[in-house]
Amino acid sequence: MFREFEIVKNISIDKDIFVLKLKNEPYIKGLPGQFAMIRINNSYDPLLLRPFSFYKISSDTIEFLYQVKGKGTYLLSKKRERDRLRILAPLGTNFPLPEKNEKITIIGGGMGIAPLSFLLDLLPEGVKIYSFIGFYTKVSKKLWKNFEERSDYFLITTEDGSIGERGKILDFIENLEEFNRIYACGPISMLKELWKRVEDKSKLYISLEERMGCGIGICLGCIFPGKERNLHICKDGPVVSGVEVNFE
Amino acid sequence: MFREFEIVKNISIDKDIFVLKLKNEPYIKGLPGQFAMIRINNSYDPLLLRPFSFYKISSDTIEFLYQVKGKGTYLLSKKRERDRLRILAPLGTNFPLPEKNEKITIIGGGMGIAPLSFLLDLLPEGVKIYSFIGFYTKVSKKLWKNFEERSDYFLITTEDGSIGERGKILDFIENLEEFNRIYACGPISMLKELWKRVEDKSKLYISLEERMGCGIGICLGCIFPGKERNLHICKDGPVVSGVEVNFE
Amino acid sequence: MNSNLKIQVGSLVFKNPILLASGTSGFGKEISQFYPLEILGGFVTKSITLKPKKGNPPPRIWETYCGLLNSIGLENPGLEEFIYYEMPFLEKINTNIFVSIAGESIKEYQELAKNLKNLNISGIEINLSCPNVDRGGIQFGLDPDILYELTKSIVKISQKPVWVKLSPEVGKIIPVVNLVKDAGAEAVVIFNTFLGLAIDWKERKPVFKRIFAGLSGPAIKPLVLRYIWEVYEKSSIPIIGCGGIMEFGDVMEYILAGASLVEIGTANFINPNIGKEIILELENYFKEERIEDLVGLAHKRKEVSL
Amino acid sequence: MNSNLKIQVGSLVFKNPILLASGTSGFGKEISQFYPLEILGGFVTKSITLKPKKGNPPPRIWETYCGLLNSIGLENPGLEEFIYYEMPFLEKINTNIFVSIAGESIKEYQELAKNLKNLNISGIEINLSCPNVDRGGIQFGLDPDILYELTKSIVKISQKPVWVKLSPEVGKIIPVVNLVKDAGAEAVVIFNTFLGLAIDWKERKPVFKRIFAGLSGPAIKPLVLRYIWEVYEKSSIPIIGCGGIMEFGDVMEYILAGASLVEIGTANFINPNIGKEIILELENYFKEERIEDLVGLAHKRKEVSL
Ligand SMILES: Cc1cc2nc3c(=O)[nH]c(=O)nc-3n(C[C@H](O)[C@H](O)[C@H](O)COP(=O)(O)OP(=O)(O)OC[C@H]3O[C@@H](n4cnc5c(N)ncnc54)[C@H](O)[C@@H]3O)c2cc1C
Ligand SMILES: Cc1cc2nc3c(=O)[nH]c(=O)nc-3n(C[C@H](O)[C@H](O)[C@H](O)COP(=O)(O)OP(=O)(O)OC[C@H]3O[C@@H](n4cnc5c(N)ncnc54)[C@H](O)[C@@H]3O)c2cc1C
Ligand SMILES: Cc1cc2nc3c(=O)[nH]c(=O)nc-3n(C[C@H](O)[C@H](O)[C@H](O)COP(=O)(O)O)c2cc1C
Ligand SMILES: Cc1cc2nc3c(=O)[nH]c(=O)nc-3n(C[C@H](O)[C@H](O)[C@H](O)COP(=O)(O)O)c2cc1C
Ligand code: FES
Ligand code: FES
Repeated sequence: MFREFEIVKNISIDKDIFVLKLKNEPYIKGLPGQFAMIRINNSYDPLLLRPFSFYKISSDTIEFLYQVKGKGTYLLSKKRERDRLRILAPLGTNFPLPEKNEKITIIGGGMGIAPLSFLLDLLPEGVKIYSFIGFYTKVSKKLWKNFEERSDYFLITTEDGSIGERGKILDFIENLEEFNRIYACGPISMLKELWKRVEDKSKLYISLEERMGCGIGICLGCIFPGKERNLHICKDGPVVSGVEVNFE
Repeated sequence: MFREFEIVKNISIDKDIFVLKLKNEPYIKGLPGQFAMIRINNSYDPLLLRPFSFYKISSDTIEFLYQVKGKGTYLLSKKRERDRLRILAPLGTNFPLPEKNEKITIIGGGMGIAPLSFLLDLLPEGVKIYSFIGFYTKVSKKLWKNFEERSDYFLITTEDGSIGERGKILDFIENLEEFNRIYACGPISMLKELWKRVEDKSKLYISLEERMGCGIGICLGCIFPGKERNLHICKDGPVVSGVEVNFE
Repeated sequence: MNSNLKIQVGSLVFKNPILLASGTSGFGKEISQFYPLEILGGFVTKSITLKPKKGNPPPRIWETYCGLLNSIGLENPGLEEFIYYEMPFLEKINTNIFVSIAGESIKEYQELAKNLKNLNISGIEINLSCPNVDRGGIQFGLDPDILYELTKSIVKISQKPVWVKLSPEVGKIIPVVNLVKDAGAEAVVIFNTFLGLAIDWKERKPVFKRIFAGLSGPAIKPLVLRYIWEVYEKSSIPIIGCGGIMEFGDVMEYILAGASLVEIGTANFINPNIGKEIILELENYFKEERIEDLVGLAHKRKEVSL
Repeated sequence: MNSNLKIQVGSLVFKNPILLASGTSGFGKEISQFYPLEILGGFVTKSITLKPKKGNPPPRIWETYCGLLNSIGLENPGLEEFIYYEMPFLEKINTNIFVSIAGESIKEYQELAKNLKNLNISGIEINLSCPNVDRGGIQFGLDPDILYELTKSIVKISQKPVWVKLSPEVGKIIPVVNLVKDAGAEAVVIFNTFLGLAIDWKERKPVFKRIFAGLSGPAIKPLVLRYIWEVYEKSSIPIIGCGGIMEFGDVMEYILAGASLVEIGTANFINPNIGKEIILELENYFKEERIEDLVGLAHKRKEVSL
């Protein structure tokens, strides 16, 4: 489960946003929503592995979509093809796939689109897909092409209006009850608002984020207040059902 | 003085032995015996810069010859062309060049050959050169070709006899007094024995090693007992005259 | 298995000196997906309390240079769930299992010991050093009277080997380890985490709600080693070293400085295989020598030339 | 120069909060080849003693994970040489120069202070915390009576601002800083190095001849910050923070936790330009705000929700 992979490419597709592509060898079978812990450096600074959701997996390659945030992602962005990375994967829960003919919506904010794009890749035919994705400002079309192409309905917003509609993505979704399933990933504030707006919380699947120490359930660092009990995002999540969490 | 250089190549030329070649831009003018402090990682583990003697400098490139010893040199060996390294250089004292027509000897042990090879490159014509270099075991000819080619007399030894004469290099040098200057770099035990054997210590120039904290004289870590006072190898050395040191 | 790695501490024999530290591998199930826990010298459980404990609110961890600050706050399922859901798994592992206990009062510690008495475990590690809770924990470890009484009564009640895990906050350590020894503990565990603090400077506030948190990881190794050295010089109680062990060489430093066993903590997060990997390296290194003979060896090899 | 960076500590004004720490930049000449020292808020000299001191035998330094152990042993040219060879250079630098003094007896400290009295320096930093010498140093810092008397007499003799540099070995720090304040010091410097140890496991012996050495560098930052926080909460003496500052963000952490000034030590070895680089970042960041207003700000922003 903790093995070394070779980088095929690691390129910037937008300001501070990169796609990391690894040779899928040794072979990993990961599902949408699941993630990998990546050891960035062959040293102890940075100390911890960093979590990233699967963005795309084929029999040949594994892809991640990531944004440079701090030291770890900065150093990651400097890696090049043929460099090797140790990766702990696959980890965590996945988005359950819908049945044929269901009507679903996919709601993504910022880098939260990564696991959702992977979900799109694997949806069975016949599913009616409504995609809503929001960014702070203009991003490259490379980031949302997959959503536009695969969705029956597609809407993009930016907070500054530089592309798509101006505003927050949730303001453009009127009726949430019409969907059989709602898939979401993005900033916690977005997830919270969404959770509050969805009546039947069992339809809602959200992917959570919290700082992770280990990714496998041994540090108890990745806590999220659950309905009944503490959720540990790396094990009980990152994908949880709306009924499991408690945003109050 | 502390600037970034691009790696042209970094290749193994023997077991655990590498040549690191940098683009000489910004331009450094370094002399034989002087050294550079190299920042290995863009992180604080390893924490300190690592010292390496100049192996060769041209207007286009700077070369180092190094052996993988621990974490720092291991990580250095993983760097590749187009990677960039921050380097503090040139630092320390250099081997004073002989006058034309002098008869000199160059005595190197192990990686100690690096600065001596650079010295050979810069010797004025007409100098009579006797080179003696010793290794523990067989090494690639790439390491000693320069010595063989440029010297009037050349001897190589290995402790296990796998190449050249079997034994320690100093055992094969009979008369040290015949030389106008003696240049040496290598293990401390070799330097000590040499120092004891040379009567006129002002003819002797040796390059010393000690763990370095800073390379520029501010940490006082690189102490070597001098005759009159403490020597700080990074500033008073690495090249010191035989009269300055005290091996008793 | 290499018998040169065998080592006795108090009344117990360990097949090698490598244990996993409390709170850094839960109750063993996760790590057992990476390697069989029975290859370990021993395993220390996450500290358990009498009642279930929810622990502290997020954020609970924060990275520092070569270090990890944590404020988990002893989240654990409590004694009862531990016995029903975790013991059956632990019981079957063929190595020394230590249950770490933490309480808010002497009585709670005693209650825990009573209930563990009949379980198939090797011993009890008393956690007197958790920096992340309000009551009990570290304060107990700093009060010599409580420390002594508590240890003594747990030894008596449990009738099993007892280890006491100390905090670097103890300060002068020799009187403390001597107390612990007199009270009947078979070993001291040096250390739990160091008190540390981080500021989220972009947010301009302390990272943790409880302000202070516990520092672990490679950063602390030289600090802990200093105490290992001192305790080995001046006391005769066996030492379990813990703090910043990442690699084989770190284990060697601890052993040579005087630790009989070591516990690996934070390193499990960075590499869940680390226990196994270090044991393999030990097996390789100790082909001819016995590890027992290296415990504290560096003390005989100091050249004091001041 | 950005006047938002200006800050007053005791009777002195600093153009910015960045100083270089004692023993990590000698007497300034080397670093001045990288940038003009006058851009610094201040400069603290290598500790000087009455007589020249050869310091400890090699090895003197050893790297640990994100840390540096040193056992320099106060090598310095002594008071006389300092005055003749180093002061003329230092005197000309247009910033606050502090001379760090260390002695083996109270009398030596006093003698040093007497001789510095007429020099053109801003103040004296009393080094009561060097872990690498036999007499004086750390022991003095741990004895409350000596600490008080010593500080008081230096304040009196020197008639200049006096700072006292403490060791993390002090343990309970509040009584100590209060003593120092009562004795008339204008600020405390928190901290000198931590006591640490390393074993050269291949050689199977302690790395250093003196066994223990002083740990500095990024590894210790969270440990020092914890004390900065505590002293700011519970005492009113101005704090000079020191320990593990590598980057701009580290300075921010210290300031927000309560330090008025910071001293950069080990980072000078890793990047001799670091002082300049951090000052440039500060100038950039403090376009609108005054750094003074951020000192200790994180204390107002803690949400204690336990
Ligand atoms: C399950 C999971 C999946 C993720 N998938 C992706 C992904 O596909 N693409 C992507 O770009 N990012 C993803 N993230 C976030 C990513 O892990 C962090 O951005 C990254 O760890 C930051 O590391 P750093 O060293 O660059 O930043 P640091 O210097 O450690 O921190 C910089 C900033 O990032 C935030 N941050 C740090 N760690 C985390 C974390 N674990 N979770 C959330 N925020 C964090 C900090 O609060 C801080 O503001 C995911 C996180 C989780 C938990
Ligand atoms: C002025 C000077 C010039 C040098 N030139 C060269 C050179 O041209 N080529 C080359 O291969 N090496 C050279 N060295 C030695 C080189 O600096 C060390 O081998 C290197 O720093 C080891 O780093 P590491 O992290 O790999 O090893 P570490 O893990 O730090 O140590 C591994 C081993 O290397 C030894 N070592 C570590 N640092 C030093 C040091 N500063 N000096 C001597 N031994 C050390 C240690 O004692 C230990 O045994 C030079 C050293 C000095 C002081
Ligand atoms: C996330 C985390 C949780 C911990 N929980 C406990 C605990 O429950 N009980 C305990 O005695 N020690 C606990 N510790 C301390 C470790 O057992 C160990 O003493 C400390 O981390 C130092 O070792 P290390 O540097 O190898 O991690 C915890 C440490 C961490 C990092
Ligand atoms: C090599 C070295 C030499 C030092 N010498 C002195 C000294 O002479 N006087 C002193 O007060 N502190 C001395 N110190 C301590 C530093 O000033 C500083 O307090 C300590 O290193 C912590 O800061 P840092 O982590 O930024 O290095 C020295 C530190 C190092 C690393
Ligand atoms: S990240 Fe460690 S328990 Fe989830
Ligand atoms: S390496 Fe720092 S003084 Fe020489």
